[in-house]
Amino acid sequence: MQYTKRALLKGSFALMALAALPARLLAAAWPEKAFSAPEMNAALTGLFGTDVLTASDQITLKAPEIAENGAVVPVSIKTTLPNVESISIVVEKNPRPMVATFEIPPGTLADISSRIKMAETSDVTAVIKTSDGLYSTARQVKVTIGGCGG
Amino acid sequence: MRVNNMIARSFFILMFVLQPVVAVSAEESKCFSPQEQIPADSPGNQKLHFEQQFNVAENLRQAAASAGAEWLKTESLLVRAREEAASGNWNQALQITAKACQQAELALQQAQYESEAWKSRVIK
Amino acid sequence: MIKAITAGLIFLFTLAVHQPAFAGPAEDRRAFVAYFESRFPDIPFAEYANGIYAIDQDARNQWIEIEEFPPYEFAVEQGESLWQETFADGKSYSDCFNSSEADVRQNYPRVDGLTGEVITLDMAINLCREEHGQKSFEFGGEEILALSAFIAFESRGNVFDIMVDEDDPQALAAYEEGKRFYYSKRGQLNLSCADCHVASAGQYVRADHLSASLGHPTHFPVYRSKLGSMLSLHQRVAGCIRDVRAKPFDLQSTEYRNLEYFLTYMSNGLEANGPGARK
Amino acid sequence: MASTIKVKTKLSDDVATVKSLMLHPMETGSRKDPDSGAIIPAHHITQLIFTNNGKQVMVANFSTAVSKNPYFSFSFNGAKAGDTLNISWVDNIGEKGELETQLK
Repeated sequence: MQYTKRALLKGSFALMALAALPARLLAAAWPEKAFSAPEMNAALTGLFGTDVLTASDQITLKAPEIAENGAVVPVSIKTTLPNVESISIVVEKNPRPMVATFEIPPGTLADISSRIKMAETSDVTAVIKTSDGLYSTARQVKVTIGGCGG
Repeated sequence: MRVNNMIARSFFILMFVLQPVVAVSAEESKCFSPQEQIPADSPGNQKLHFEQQFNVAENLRQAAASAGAEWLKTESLLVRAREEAASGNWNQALQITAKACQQAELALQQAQYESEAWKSRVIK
Repeated sequence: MIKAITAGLIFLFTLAVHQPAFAGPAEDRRAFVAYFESRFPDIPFAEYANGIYAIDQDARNQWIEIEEFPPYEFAVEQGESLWQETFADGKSYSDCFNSSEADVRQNYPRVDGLTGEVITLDMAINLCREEHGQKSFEFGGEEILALSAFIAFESRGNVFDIMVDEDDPQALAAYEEGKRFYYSKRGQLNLSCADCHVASAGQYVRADHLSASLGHPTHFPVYRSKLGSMLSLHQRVAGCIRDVRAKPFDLQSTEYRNLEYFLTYMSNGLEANGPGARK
Repeated sequence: MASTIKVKTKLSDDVATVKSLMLHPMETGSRKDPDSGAIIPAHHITQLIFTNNGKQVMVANFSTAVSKNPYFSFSFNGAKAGDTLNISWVDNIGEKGELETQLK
């Protein structure tokens, strides 16, 4: 697939056509409420029904101290907590803090990596949902205005 | 001491000798100073004034371009100056032209200086 | 006495005439490499092929993460299928490059024996197309970037050995022009390539470290995260020119090709390791 | 047409590590077209689903804040050589991508 301007235009027409359909037909379980929330608390409540997190040192969150580029920040999360149901990445200062959430069925390891966008310097929070609650750890990632770069 | 005096004196004389020449060439290709007052009489006069300055700036820009030394915004400044002139904002138009003109002049000086100066920077 | 002076003058004159041979490309390169070796004594020579990641450890870690699965792989894949194109006359790129493996990155740029022009890889791709009746690609466009990414990928590990024939006045002139471009200050900021990437290499420009010039061309084209797309060496140079607030030249202009010739010659001995991933 | 998904898998004992890369613009919906100044509508993957021999092993839900050309990696137990790994994504405007591969 090539993302030329034409493809984008085509995409926006498709969007108009699909706008009439109920959103759940597009992505059944996509947690829209959490993803559209403009604040971290609302984003957490939208996904988990609560924004109460318990800090845990059994979560390893790997992220750079200073992001080379806010558009591509490598993030890895793993945990030794038992009975993990999901892992979520939250960036407090993003316009919409909920970045991604990963459902972990039994047999899948609680160990994921991805690359995310950060609008500005912010805490990155890893939220682990287990069968008995929400656990988290956070670390700050600095996003700077680049010089010339690469 | 005497030698220094001689050099100073000959330099002084040289300046006198050269002055008329410099003045003539500067008349043709000197950039308009943004501080200079613009004649506020008839619009026709202002247009003439602008076109004159614009030509000076554009010629200098082209000279800088052919020396491979044009600066980033000189051309777009001149485009803006034209736009301002088209809507009769002569003061604006002249000020922007003066800025572009100064850029072109400096770019040319830079190129002339660099034609030798780069050699001193080669890692040895 | 007069004879002796004349002889002395002739001797000096001869020296002067032969001066270029003493400060020729080979001598330039030795001095260039020696500069960086004394500037960064802990960085092994081969590491310069990694650009800024030879110098900046925190950035290097992020780069390694990206290299886990670099986005340029899509371009390499696209380039591979483009490489397999058969032209209208039954020929293909292999015929132009004398290689079915596409492992030719390290041979570019080179100077054309007839025209004396510097031929870059991107230019060679288009020359090949034109020769076989195909429409040439737009420089900086998706196809040529994909093809050059594939060729770079297939050439990984091959060592650059760019030739500047000191008996070929055209090659020498192109080299000298590139060198002049490299060391000349330009733009409103009055900076030369060397000001940033020699004298200030490793230092901060706002929040970035400046890369060393040694190794600059080895990893191009690159996937630029900032743009989310591939970028050619000339596009990157144009970015620098703009950053010093000078008007950039056209991609594949004589200016950029000569500069690439000089820069790549300076990086002789380093491995071709493109395509790269950059912030 | 080449797939919009690239995958690399590694088996060690019965643990499969899956690394995947999707070709997708991941438009945030707040970026402007540099030429026209018009806002480029949001266009992003919403869900990325992995199944192994038909069993769901991962569902990843993405917002627009996952980087362009998204990368995602994870591991799961109970895998063996020859298993069929299926990867599929769907985005907010209903476009889809899919890839099937054998674990080895």
